[in-house]
Amino acid sequence: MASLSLINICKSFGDKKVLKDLSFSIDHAEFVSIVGPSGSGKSTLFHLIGGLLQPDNGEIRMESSLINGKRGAISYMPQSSSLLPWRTILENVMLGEELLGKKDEQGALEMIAKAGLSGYEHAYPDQLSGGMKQRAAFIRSMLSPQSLICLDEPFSALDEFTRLEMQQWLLSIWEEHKRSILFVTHNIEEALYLSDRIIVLSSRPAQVKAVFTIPFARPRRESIVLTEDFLRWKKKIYNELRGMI
Amino acid sequence: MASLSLINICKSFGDKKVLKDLSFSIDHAEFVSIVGPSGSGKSTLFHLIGGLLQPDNGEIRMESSLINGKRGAISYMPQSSSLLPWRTILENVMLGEELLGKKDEQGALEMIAKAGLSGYEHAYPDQLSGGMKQRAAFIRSMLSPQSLICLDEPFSALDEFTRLEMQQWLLSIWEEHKRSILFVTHNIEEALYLSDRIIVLSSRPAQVKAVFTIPFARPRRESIVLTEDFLRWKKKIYNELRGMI
Amino acid sequence: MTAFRKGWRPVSAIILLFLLWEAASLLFEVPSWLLPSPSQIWQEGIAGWPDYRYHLWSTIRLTIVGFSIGTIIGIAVAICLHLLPKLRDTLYPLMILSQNVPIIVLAPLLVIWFGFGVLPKLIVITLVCFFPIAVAAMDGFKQTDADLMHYMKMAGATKGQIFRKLEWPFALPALFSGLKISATYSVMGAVISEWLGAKQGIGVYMTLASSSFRTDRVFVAIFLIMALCLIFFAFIILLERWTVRWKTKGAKNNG
Amino acid sequence: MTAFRKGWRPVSAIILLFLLWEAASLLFEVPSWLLPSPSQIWQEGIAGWPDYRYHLWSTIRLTIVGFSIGTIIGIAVAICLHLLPKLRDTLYPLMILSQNVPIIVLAPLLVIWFGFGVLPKLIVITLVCFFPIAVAAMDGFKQTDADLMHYMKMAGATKGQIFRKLEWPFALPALFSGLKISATYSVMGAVISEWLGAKQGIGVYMTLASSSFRTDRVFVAIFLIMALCLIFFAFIILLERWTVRWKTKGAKNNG
Amino acid sequence: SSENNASQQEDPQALQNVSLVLDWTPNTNHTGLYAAQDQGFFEEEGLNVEIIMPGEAGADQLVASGKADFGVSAQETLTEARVQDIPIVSIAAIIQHNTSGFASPVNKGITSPKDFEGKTYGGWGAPVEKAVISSLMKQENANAETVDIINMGDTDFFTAVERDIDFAWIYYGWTGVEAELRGEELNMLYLTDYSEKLDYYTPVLTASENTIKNDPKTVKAFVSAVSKGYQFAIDHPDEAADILIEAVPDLDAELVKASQEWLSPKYQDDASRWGEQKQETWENYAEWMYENELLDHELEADKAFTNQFLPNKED
Ligand SMILES: Nc1ncnc2c1ncn2[C@@H]1O[C@H](COP(=O)(O)OP(=O)(O)OP(=O)(O)O)[C@@H](O)[C@H]1O
Ligand SMILES: Nc1ncnc2c1ncn2[C@@H]1O[C@H](COP(=O)(O)OP(=O)(O)OP(=O)(O)O)[C@@H](O)[C@H]1O
Ligand SMILES: [Mg+2]
Ligand SMILES: [Mg+2]
Repeated sequence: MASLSLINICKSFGDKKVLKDLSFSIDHAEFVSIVGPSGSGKSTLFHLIGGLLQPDNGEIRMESSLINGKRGAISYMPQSSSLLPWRTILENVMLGEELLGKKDEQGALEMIAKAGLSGYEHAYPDQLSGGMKQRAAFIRSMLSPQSLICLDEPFSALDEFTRLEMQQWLLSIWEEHKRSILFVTHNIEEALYLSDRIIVLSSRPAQVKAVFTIPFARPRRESIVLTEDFLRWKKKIYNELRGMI
Repeated sequence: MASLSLINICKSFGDKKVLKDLSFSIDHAEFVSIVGPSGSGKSTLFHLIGGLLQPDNGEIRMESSLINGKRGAISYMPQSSSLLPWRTILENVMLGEELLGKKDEQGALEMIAKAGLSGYEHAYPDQLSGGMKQRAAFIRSMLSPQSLICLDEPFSALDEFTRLEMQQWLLSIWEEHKRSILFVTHNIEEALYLSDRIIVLSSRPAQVKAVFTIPFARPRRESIVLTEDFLRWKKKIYNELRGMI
Repeated sequence: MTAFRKGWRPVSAIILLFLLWEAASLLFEVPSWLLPSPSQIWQEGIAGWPDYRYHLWSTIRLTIVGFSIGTIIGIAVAICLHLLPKLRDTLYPLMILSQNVPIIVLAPLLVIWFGFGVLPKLIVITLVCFFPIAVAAMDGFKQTDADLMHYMKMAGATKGQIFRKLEWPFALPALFSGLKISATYSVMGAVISEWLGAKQGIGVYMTLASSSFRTDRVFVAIFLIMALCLIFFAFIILLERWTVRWKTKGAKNNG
Repeated sequence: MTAFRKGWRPVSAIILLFLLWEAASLLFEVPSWLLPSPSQIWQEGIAGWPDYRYHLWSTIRLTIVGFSIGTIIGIAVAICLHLLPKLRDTLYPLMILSQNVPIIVLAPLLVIWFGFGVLPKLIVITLVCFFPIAVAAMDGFKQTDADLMHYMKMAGATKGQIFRKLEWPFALPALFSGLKISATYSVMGAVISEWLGAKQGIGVYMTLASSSFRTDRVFVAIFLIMALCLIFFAFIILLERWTVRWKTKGAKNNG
Repeated sequence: SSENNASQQEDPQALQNVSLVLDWTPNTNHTGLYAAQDQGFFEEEGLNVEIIMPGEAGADQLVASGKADFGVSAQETLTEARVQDIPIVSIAAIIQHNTSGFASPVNKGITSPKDFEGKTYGGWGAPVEKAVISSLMKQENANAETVDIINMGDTDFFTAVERDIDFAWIYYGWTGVEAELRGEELNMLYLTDYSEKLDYYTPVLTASENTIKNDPKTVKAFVSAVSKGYQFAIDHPDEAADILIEAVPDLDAELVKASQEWLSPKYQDDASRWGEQKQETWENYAEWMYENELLDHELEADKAFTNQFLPNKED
């Protein structure tokens, strides 16, 4: 039984078809990345999984229960960081936990430190740089207790090194807690470095264009990106994507 | 005479020193990229050049006149796309022009089409995906008539192909109109592909850590990224940045 | 704000209220001079139409003119005070004070200065209307989104442009909030101003009815006032929908 | 909102106004029963203190109690109507109607129903206060940022959590806008309610002064009312600053 | 009043609480009421009276509905009220003759109703005003249509005549006396000088039909205390004025004293006892109103008032 499965999902806005017969699933503790052209419908997909939108057609199942339109089943990091402007960073990152009843300030403070935001615990979002806000939103989703985490371009505003740090940290959390992760990114290397599988979406209306199972062993080391194998994979996916645009 | 020069700029927020004795300049029709760790002060730098903030110390000169605190001298694309929610995309992209008195709807429509947003001219920002908003903000800055354009991570939310298209388009506009461009990015390849010079900032308080003059001939072809030379440069800058983190 | 589209709900609530009232009147035999039953009021409303229609027109005209002036002044004051912070510091407290001169006391002064014509009445309505509009608009201007403001400033927008292209549209929802409150008060303002000395108007009609113990006519007047108010309010809501339609159009998936 | 920090501006404007007034009184020899000069009012204000202090206290108590009740009801109504859209559709128009029952007409009914106690007075103040608060708060709730709303919903926040953690703080600035308007009206509401039949209060003091042609005392009453209003208003502004301080603290470079 | 306090403390239970609503703010029309309270006349009758200002509520409905036990009203309003089936009854006339009339500053040159022609009248917008003006003018063959009638709302007399108003309807005992104090000369045309029928009782004391039927003892006690109060005011105008001033310190003392001086002799005037009302007066005025189409139907004058609670003349 897969952790999450989408079966023949369709979604239109007005007369714009965005998703068309989209089906895939994620196993328990699997790390799946989604890549696809800008505007293809990745964020919309997350909104559907999160229950913000109802699919026009098709089923979204978590374990075996239908979660079409059901909210709160996933931990989510939106593409725009969406921090509450009247909360400090510390209060913001604990929001996800808070909604489900349990707060762990100690854990939150540790996470903030790991994300390189120490000293900003009590700052307001307005006082942070773009990348710092993104990291805060990332911590918030990591602290939420749900077993499936959906991350929408979590590291797009980070420099390569901070991004690498965050990736490694994400992997370590994931390996430790074994949660399922659905990850949207535009960075193919990032997808390759992190994922068990990569799903390539076509441009609008989005369909699953290809699925790649990434064979690199875990735990993965940073140096893996320099291997021949990695480059070969990168080209493969690159070509798959290029075919579409 | 340089198009823009910053001389010994200092800036703090409260007791947090963000920029410290920062100096550099851009020549006419030069393309300069700025890379640096997240939270180092790149956006703050743009706010200073744009006159939104006053430097605590130092001079910002455009041609030979002091523009400390003077607004409207540059065309700017903010890190958050900042589109006005009550304007359609077409109205939004013409905003920069409008502020200076001349509107060119035909040109705007062409730009929108080139950015792959045709069909969305009359949509509101809420109806666009993250990457599409970013492209709209990018067009807006391109349409503004000032001779210096400051772009703050303009392509961070785009997939690699759309990004490449945008980069090439940016280069073609730049080569045609010969405006000066100051470009913040976290993507070293992007910086290398586009720039005449790359300025590496240190982490907070930001100082100019290194300046690289990129020798690749213009016009540059996409294939350049696969050359040995390019990879060597990438490593060089990579190492420069890594030294800091 | 779907209140008026889904009109059947409030209408049925009102009808229910009337039925209860009628039943209570019958049941407890409330004397009609104390509280007439809806049916009595309705009868008087029909029968008295030729009597009060001139009053009604007069009040409607007064309200429209007064509300328009009040709105213009309210918006103008908000804009001036917003664009000239020093002026705001000086005048804002005075503006609050202006709201607290009890109209009943102001009346003699207004009469002394402006006589018994239409001018003092318009002043009263304006005084009642402009304040909620001005406060709401000023608060709206103040709350403009910081990111957007930064962009506009960096793009070299002048103060006027920032105002026209950013602050004004941003404050529209808040402004409408104030307009709604004012529209509600404007009819009452007109009625009160008619007590200042008028020959016709619902206020006059009501005073007469009240002084000759015609409680049924007093209630006719009350219902006329209410109906006028509702119409004004509905008009503002229509205007709001039409003006800030990007809100409903853009945020479709604001499920 | 820096109005009160930079207090010297309005104060000097007011002083200027008084000086002009005094000069005009002397110059045109306005009889004091028509329009007393500021110095005469001031003298009466000092001399009459033992007479009117009880009135003042009584009005202050009434205002505070009434405004508190009005605020609570206004907020409660806004919350209920916001969380229960069907109820809103039903009651919103009725709420508007409630604002248009002229108090002067309602007054006899209130007294007949509730006697001469404090209850009908509180009802009047509440009626005056709750509406601006309720409208402003409801509009505030409605305008919650769509992105934040999406996040909260996806994160599985219940309706109550969305309300408490998102809509409520988001609507606070709008709510304060309404509170300011209401605070301004509350004192007037108290004074009006005292005309309903009270034994003490500024309203009573003013009626008595006016009916014995003591224009100077009428003006003392007006200034007392104004002073009360300003104090209330200032209090709300302090509360606003303290409550939404993240706004001022977070947006430092909102130059 | 120290002895009152004593008696109150002795036996507070024995006192019956009753309430009295005035018709306006306290003024010299009400002196007897305050005197009765201050002199302990109410307590002697076993009453504890609370005097209430009516505010905007108006006394008549309050009395009729039983929210107040007694009220102050006037014949003209009471007539209209009764015609509208409002069950209140006049139980005593506070002033024997109508002291109201049309006043104007001397410089307006209004010395007879004829001079109203072409002038502006400031009133409160009741049909009765036009009727009264026309009937006075008719006697002098003047054209009432040329009078401009303006509703001046709450504006006071002195303010109004400064502006567009030429003459207005006032009670001499208050506004007229104030004019004297100010040294403003007024031309005063009393209604009583021009028409018998307009010599109605204003103000009067009222009670509801209910109270009269169910609790005549209280009414009797009340009226007899009030009667003593007015007798006191008649006999000791100065002291009575002081009592009013003490009870309502916010009133202007000078005005109260002067007004009291003027009004004290007018309470009883030519009547055999204070409070006496004549059927004829009630009938006359109601007839006049009916003739002028101010009433929907005729008044049953005998039910509108009663002298039965007035103390006997021997008392
Ligand atoms: N509220 C809406 N109303 C109408 N169309 C919408 C709305 N939201 C999204 N769309 C459309 O749906 C399509 C997919 O949007 P989505 O945000 O899912 O793209 P995306 O894959 O996340 O893109 P990006 O990588 O740029 O973030 C876009 O064409 C967009 O215009
Ligand atoms: N309004 C403010 N108040 C206080 N501190 C601020 C404010 N704005 C920015 N800062 C601080 O200044 C520093 C630099 O911020 P800036 O936005 O310039 O970074 P950046 O280089 O653009 O980062 P990124 O790549 O993440 O966008 C950060 O540490 C941030 O916390
Ligand atoms: Mg997206
Ligand atoms: Mg930045």
